[in-house]
Amino acid sequence: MHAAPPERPFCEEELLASVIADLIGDVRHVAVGNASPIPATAALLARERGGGRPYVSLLQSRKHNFFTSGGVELFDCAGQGRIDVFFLSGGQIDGQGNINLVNIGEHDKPSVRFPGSFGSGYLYYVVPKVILFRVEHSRRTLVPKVDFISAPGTSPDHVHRTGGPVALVTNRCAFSFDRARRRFRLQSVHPGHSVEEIIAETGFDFDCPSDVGETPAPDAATLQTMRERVAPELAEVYPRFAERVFGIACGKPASRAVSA
Amino acid sequence: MHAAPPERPFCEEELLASVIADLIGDVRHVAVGNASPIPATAALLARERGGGRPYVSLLQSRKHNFFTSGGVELFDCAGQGRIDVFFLSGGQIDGQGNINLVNIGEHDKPSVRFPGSFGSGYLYYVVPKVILFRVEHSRRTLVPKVDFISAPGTSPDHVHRTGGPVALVTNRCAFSFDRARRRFRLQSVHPGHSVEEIIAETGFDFDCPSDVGETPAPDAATLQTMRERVAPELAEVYPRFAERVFGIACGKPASRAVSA
Amino acid sequence: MAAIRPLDDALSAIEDGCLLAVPREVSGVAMEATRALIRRAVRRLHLVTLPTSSLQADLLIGAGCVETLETSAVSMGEFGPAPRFTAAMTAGTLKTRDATCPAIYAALQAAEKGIPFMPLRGLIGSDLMAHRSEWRTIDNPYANGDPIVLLPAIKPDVALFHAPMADRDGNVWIGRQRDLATLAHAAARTIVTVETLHEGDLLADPTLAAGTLPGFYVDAVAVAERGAWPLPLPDRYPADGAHLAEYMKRAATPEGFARYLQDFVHARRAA
Amino acid sequence: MAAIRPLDDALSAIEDGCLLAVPREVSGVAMEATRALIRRAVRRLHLVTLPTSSLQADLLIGAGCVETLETSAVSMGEFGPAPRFTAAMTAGTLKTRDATCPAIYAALQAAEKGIPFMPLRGLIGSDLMAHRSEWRTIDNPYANGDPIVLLPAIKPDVALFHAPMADRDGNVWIGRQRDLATLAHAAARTIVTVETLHEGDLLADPTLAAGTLPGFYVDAVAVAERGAWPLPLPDRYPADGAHLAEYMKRAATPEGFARYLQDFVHARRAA
Repeated sequence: MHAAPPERPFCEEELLASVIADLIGDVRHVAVGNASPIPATAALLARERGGGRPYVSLLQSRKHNFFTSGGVELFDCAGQGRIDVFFLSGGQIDGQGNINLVNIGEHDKPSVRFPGSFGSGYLYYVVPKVILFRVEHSRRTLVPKVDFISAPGTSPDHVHRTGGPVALVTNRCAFSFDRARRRFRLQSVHPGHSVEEIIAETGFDFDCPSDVGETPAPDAATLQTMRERVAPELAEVYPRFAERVFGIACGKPASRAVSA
Repeated sequence: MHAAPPERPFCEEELLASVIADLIGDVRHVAVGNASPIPATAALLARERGGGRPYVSLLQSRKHNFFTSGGVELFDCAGQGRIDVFFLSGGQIDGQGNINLVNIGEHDKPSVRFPGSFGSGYLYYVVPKVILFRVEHSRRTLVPKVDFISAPGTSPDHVHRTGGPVALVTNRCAFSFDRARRRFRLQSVHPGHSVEEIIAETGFDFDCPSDVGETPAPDAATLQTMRERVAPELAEVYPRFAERVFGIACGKPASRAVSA
Repeated sequence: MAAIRPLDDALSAIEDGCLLAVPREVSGVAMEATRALIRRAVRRLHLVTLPTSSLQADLLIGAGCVETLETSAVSMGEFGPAPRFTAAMTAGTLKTRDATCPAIYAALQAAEKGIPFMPLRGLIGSDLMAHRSEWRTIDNPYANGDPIVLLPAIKPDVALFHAPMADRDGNVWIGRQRDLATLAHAAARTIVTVETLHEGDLLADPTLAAGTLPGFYVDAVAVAERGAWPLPLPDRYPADGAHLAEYMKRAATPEGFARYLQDFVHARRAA
Repeated sequence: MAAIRPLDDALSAIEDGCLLAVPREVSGVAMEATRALIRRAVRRLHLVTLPTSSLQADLLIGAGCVETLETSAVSMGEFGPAPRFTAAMTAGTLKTRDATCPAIYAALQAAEKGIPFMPLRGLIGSDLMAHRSEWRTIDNPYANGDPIVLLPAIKPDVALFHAPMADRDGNVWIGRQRDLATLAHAAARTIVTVETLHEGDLLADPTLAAGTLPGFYVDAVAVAERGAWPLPLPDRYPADGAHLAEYMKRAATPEGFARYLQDFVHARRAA
């Protein structure tokens, strides 16, 4: 096993995975939906660091997916309180944490149609820590008010809700979500980005502490774990991603340089 | 294959199975619960006569039981309308078709306790043809009013009910059940028994036509089918019964005489 | 109960206007059967996907077979948005009943259990609710002031899917893909295509029986080797990525999609 | 997640007063574990049977372990009524919550799905309803004047059952006995005894995986060879009819039952 050379830079995907791994924290079970390579990287990274905890279910994987009772088992499992962390995204996300996976414009004849709400209309309510993840941070994606609420960020107190958003991670920054105040708060700015840029590129209001810091870069141990232990596991489910980001082909660690 | 000698008498179990097989009629699917050897004989007899129709599920059998989704599948299957005939019994049965599988006396400290209601509190409502079967025909079992209603014979019109009793077969006679009038009607008297005896031994009122006939004895073809084709199948599930009634041991047709 | 039949014959129960339920990509999608339906020009389907779909819904929509689509999502996954679904939606020519995954499971499980509705957490305050007047909110009778949504049963006329194998009695080995059992239990009729026929009784061996849908629920079985192509069949073959990329390229325009149908759907009839 | 542990250690989660859920005879009953619980003199169990029981409930009741029994039936089948259950009932020393089979399935499935209740047809007008104030009747909102019963979820503290095999990750092969998955999904903790350990990963092979309960749901596994004895384990061994007949003879009286416990429960500790 070759150690990562210290001069090897980290790429954006590695930074985001590292940020998300920190957000996952010490939990029992993280589930990752389809087409989510960066959250999957983060979950596997958290597992490597935790010596096998949390248990990670990659829904697209044969190997990292224990479900044997059909697709409903994921939702039943969440309903049982056995999924602690899940990831959601949105074609639009607004400042109240509402997410839109359906359409822009009129519902019956929209100007833009997204694939659909998937499990969000349920999982957003019952998974304690939902981490919102949207790489593209722009006024197009982060809007004042979503056109269609696939799932709301918060619910009135009398509505059964054991889960909801805890954070939103983009290519520019990480927000935390304050459920009581129903608002995002800028938590850290990724290296190379600025608070001013984030204000300019965000379509919704958010809390912006005066002392907001820079997102910590992944340390050498984190990068080594990701590249040497996580990347080969990822290659089963996200071969293109594993190759592009980590230079992994055919499930084997790569020897060639990784472009950052 | 040896033909049944014409002088060979039929026994009570054969008569009852023959009566029940006639009641089953032309249906798609008959399910038979646990500890019901005579109904099981009847169902398999109906299937042999029908050239494979109805499909017969013997819930106690490995072979004659397709269920692969656990015990709930029987009830789901009934809820889907895929079970046409089922058999129920009762520690007590009353003249309104109510059945009692729970207790006699007070519920919390009964004088007699039966095993419990099994699936009756559901299946009696949703299986179109429920055939009640109770060998012991006495004022102890056939009562004016059951002490505990595990499942009622009829329901008010506004209650969803796609099923219910069609008949009651005992060791003395066969009753039909008139759902509109919520009463039994004496349908036929088994050979060797009389209407007077039945009135004397029945704890509830029932309709008794003046021209009630004798239950037809199983014909030679029926007896032959039961003894040669049904009995060996039965032996898997009811080995003691198959041996006692049909002289079957180890799943093979017997050559010794059957005591009637 | 099932008979082994030629594909077109097996599909005869799927009539114009019927409520057709199909599984998600990973469970086993009957793509060869889908092409046969398009060749037959089935129309006005009410298509329910358990709970999502990819190429199957996109093809049926593009070919004009679908009137109403009930789904939690249609997407070509890593290949991007489903082109004909997206085009039909933005043109306003397709009615959708947008759902969330567990709502479709719950509604089909209600049919499976013969109950008129199933409760589900979540949903309250979403615009999914706003567009579904048949999803009712009641007060949970076991708590104070606790609203919960009830979803009415979905009872498909026909369920259609693809599986690795079936035996002569129509027992179908579905393995872990238990969504397929839910579909078959919920639907009035079930049509299955399989890779191969299994000689022997799938229910006789306890290990195989554990993953077997009884033929009792199956109305017709047709053999269609590589019948999920170009989609994957779990544990058997992967998706044909090159073909899906080609599809994405062609289906980006109505003309390209028409050529795709000509080359890969209609032309295969003669083959 | 599961560790392979000695039997008594594995059973430590079953504390006095806990809501313990167990399967019907045909699904795999953990009889060796039941004897260990009686040796440990567990008390005040709320025992839920999915949906019926035979020797297991009768032994636990006779040994004074059960305060409340929730069941659709306790019976020794062809051997006759369950003697200690019947004696306790007629003596008025056992509380029962009489149910009908699908009601117990529905209540456990509600817990499995994380919903507060499940609807079920039937029940209306029965005395089962009359004794269960927690079973509520509502008007089906999808019809006019159509009452339907709601059953609140049953959430067991512990599920306990016996299965043919488990692997080192605690994955348990249950085959067609999917009741066991329902129990494990619904319960906060699950304890499983198995005939043997399987070398290798039960989830790795698609055929075995189809009948496997993931170790994710299993808190402890103990090996107990012939652990269902004298009850049957489906596809493995039949019931020990001679022993059950002996049980029926002895358990007909309190004294005979005490001798049975001495000979077949307590004496086995030393063995």
